[in-house]
Amino acid sequence: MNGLLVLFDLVLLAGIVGVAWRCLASTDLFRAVVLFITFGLLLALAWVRLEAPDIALAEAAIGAGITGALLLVTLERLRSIMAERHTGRPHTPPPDPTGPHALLRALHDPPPERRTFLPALTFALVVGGLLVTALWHQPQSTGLEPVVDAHMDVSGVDHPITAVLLNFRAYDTFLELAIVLIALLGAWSLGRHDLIPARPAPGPILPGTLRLLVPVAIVTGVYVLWAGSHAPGGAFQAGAILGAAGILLVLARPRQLPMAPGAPLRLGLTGGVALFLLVGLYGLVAGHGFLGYAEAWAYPLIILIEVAATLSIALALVALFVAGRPTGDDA
Amino acid sequence: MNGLAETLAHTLAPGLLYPTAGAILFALGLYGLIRRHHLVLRILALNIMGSGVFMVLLGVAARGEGPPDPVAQALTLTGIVVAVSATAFALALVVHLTRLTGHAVMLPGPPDDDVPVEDISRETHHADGSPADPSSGEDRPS
Amino acid sequence: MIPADAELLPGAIAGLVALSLAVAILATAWPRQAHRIGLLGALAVTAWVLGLSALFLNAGPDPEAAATRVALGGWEAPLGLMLHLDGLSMTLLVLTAVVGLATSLYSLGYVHDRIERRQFWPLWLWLWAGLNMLFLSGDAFNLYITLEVVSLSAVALVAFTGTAAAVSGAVRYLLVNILGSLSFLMGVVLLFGEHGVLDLVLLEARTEAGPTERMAAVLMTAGLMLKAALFPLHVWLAPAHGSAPAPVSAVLSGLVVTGSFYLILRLWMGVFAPLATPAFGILVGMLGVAALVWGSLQALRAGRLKSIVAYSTVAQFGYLLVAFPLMLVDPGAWRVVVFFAVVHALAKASVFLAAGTLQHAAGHDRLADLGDVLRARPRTVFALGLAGVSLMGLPFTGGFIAKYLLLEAGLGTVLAGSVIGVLWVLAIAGGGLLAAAYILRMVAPTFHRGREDAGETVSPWMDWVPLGLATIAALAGLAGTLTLNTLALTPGAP
Amino acid sequence: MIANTLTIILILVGLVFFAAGTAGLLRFPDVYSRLHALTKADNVGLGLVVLGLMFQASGPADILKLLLIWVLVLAAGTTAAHMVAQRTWTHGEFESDR
Repeated sequence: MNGLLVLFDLVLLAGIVGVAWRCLASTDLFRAVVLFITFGLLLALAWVRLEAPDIALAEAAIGAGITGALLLVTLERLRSIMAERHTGRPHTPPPDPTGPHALLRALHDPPPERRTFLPALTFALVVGGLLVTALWHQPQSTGLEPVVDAHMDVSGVDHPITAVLLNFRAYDTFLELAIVLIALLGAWSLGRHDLIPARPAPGPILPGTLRLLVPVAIVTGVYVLWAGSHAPGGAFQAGAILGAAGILLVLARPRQLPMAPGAPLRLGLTGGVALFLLVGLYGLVAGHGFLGYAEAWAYPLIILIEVAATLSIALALVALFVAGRPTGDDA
Repeated sequence: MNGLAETLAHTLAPGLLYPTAGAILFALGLYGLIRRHHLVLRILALNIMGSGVFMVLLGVAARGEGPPDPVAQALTLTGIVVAVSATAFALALVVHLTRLTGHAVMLPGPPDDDVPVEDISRETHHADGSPADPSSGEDRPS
Repeated sequence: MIPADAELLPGAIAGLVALSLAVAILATAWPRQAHRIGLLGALAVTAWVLGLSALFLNAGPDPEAAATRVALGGWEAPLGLMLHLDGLSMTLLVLTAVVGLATSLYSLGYVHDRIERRQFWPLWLWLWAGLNMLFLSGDAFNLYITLEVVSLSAVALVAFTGTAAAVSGAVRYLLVNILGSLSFLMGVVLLFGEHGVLDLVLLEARTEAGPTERMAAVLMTAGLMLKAALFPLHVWLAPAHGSAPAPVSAVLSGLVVTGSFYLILRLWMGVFAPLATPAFGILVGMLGVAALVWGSLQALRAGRLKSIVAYSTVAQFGYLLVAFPLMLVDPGAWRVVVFFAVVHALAKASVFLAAGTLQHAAGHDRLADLGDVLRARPRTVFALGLAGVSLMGLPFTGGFIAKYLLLEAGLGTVLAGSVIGVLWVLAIAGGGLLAAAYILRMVAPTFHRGREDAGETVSPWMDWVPLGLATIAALAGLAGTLTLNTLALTPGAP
Repeated sequence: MIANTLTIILILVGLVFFAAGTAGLLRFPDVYSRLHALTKADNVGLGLVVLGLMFQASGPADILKLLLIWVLVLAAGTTAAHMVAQRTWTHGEFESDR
């Protein structure tokens, strides 16, 4: 049995490294992106094997799902930009007159130059080799598991990862929400040009399926959020599921998106961090320290923060997918 | 012979096997980052490097007896969200760069920084994504 | 010693974090009023930092007990996260507040377009909050998160004008930053795997010179060197700093780069202290000399005012690297290095702000055609010159004291019998001469005969703030003793 | 014992369908026939695997969840296949299919 497990490990890891290699070696960007999504799904399997179901859930939803959607829509945007440039300026000759796909140049990367091969290989081998050496010399330390375990009964929740994320190391989680927001502010600061390129109407099938799937996604998201207090799940996974549902809705609209008005959208986006800050300040004033909770209040406060965080993350992920800043913003 | 089997069993334990694979992914991403020029591929390479770091972290957390370290898992979760945020922002920048210059390739070597820059303090400038003067800002078109 | 101060300190530290975050969140939620929120917030944060420093100096006369650690949420390390305030972080917080306030006031005039304003202020306030949190963080993983807050908002600020040069500089800057962060994170993961803790103080107690520490040191230092643009990992700096709007360049060159340097110093004085050997010091010192020479030559060649300033950052940070071998001989020298970094940040920020004013007036910053505006704007030129003099290290400026102390430390190395010390002395002295050359290059057109043309009108903020900041940089010499004494309140450091 | 045997047999048969579908994906010449191989084989294959797992379920709730998974995958797979086919119809073969 143990031998079979080792075999599984080896096959899985070989697959992961192989897919990553094919992804980075590919000259066609579409192929690279599809391989990257595969890579994310294989990683989720690896996380399950390492007894990290929370991370597997997050990897599948965020790492493979949302990142994959972002990459694919980026390729679609690059394609449409290039097509526009080439049809819009008839004087510019296509760079590669031999192929009909010349205007898709933005979606191709020529094979790397030969001269970078040896230096890059040497560098990567040295870094990898040193890393492996250092890792093989490490002791079998138990990490912080016993410490977390000893404090679980005062954390307010029953799931250790949620306890770490929203109680013991809540400050990290707070800043993480801030980072999502900053990335969105950065994308918005580039302008409000980025409507999704016009596509033919998707026909009745996609909207029909969504009518079935979106309610299921919402129920699943709420369940995952609620489950986070005692089982794998939590705000980030739930936010990613709801965000994915939102992205699907965006995709099902054939052309123009109804842009969300600026003010409510901003309020929803900052709700997560704002609530976190208020709870943190309350802790500071009440004498539990910044971001601290009274033991009796820990559970309701954690749930409250998680609900706000879920909504903010879902909104931010959809907004990052749409990428342009809301129209009302510039009024 | 027995010693060899023991070493093998030790080496193939998930607490060592997965960190090793993580280190390989890290190095592989680094290799791709150096060799590929298209910005989307470079972003993919950085993501693969990041996954390598997470694999080391989770592998290290799974070492030893007993349940895996929840702190390491929480850190990984945080790391994944940070990675997707940075990726989304980077992709938005790449789309914008392509819109302005017509390519999404970061050319090797130091760029020509004697190109004058637009001064937002001076003109009435609307960041609607249209290049102010298409001829002035081209970043060394290939 | 007033005991009440020591009791107030933890609350004041957490309060600073909360206040800077609150200002940033408020500006994000209400972008229409972002500039007003930003101005009030800048004043409030500066006042809070000054109050905090008064508390800190009153509370901690004993260097070994001067670090105040705040357990967030009441959870002590290793379970929870600790904020950490000592003389080093206090100094840099005050520096950030001074430069931050100056930049905020300048931006009132500089970013006047109402739509630009809504993009600029929230990002700038996030960057400032990120820097404050970076200097206060005492946990390895939390450092990674705060580094990401700083770098993402910094990249967004570089890109937000949306021009091709800015976006291309920003993309490069972002990729470099992500790579640096990942490298740093890998080092954190290695340390965590070996020792099972993330708190810097606990890590420091457990580290010795093993393979994990060596590899982690390489990864984390290389990652931070990338972010700090320390030679030879500096290629991205000039495009990003040179093409950003002036207040952003000032903050990037003055504060963000200093933040990464602060972390390198903190790690090498704490966790990686057992690894510092003379050979390592000499290697780093050599890199510093190379940076000094290369950056200065590029600054002498560059055609644009802001490019000159950006390359001078590469050169000036060479000094910081040259100081590493000195620190190994004279452990107390690190305080001089930090003092130098502080003076550099003040002077560099005011040079960038002055350059922004000139660029605004002239509509470009090509040095060759800038003479008319330079001649007509003596106040800005005086700010440029005054800050430049500080960068060069002429007598009676903050820069002079810093370089003098560095030189003294270098001579001490020579006297201690080290031959290579001669190289450090030559580099420190020669670097000053090179700096003089490229700074004179910036102001030289003023003294040529020619037309005077004030160019576009300039808001009073843009006119006066560079001068004020340059004056502070020049007068920083007067605060030298205070700074060095504050820095002495860093436990564990020599 | 019988339940275990049934589970093993059903999952093995399901895997055969997966293998056939994958072979079709790799060997068939154009997008439409690949989709045909993939969707049909995967739907039956997954159905058999789900059926096999039902014998291991601890209660009706588990069985319901497994069924739900199958139905949702069917719905998503059908839609995705439809969209891929539609895109191919309007845009031609994908760039990466040479």
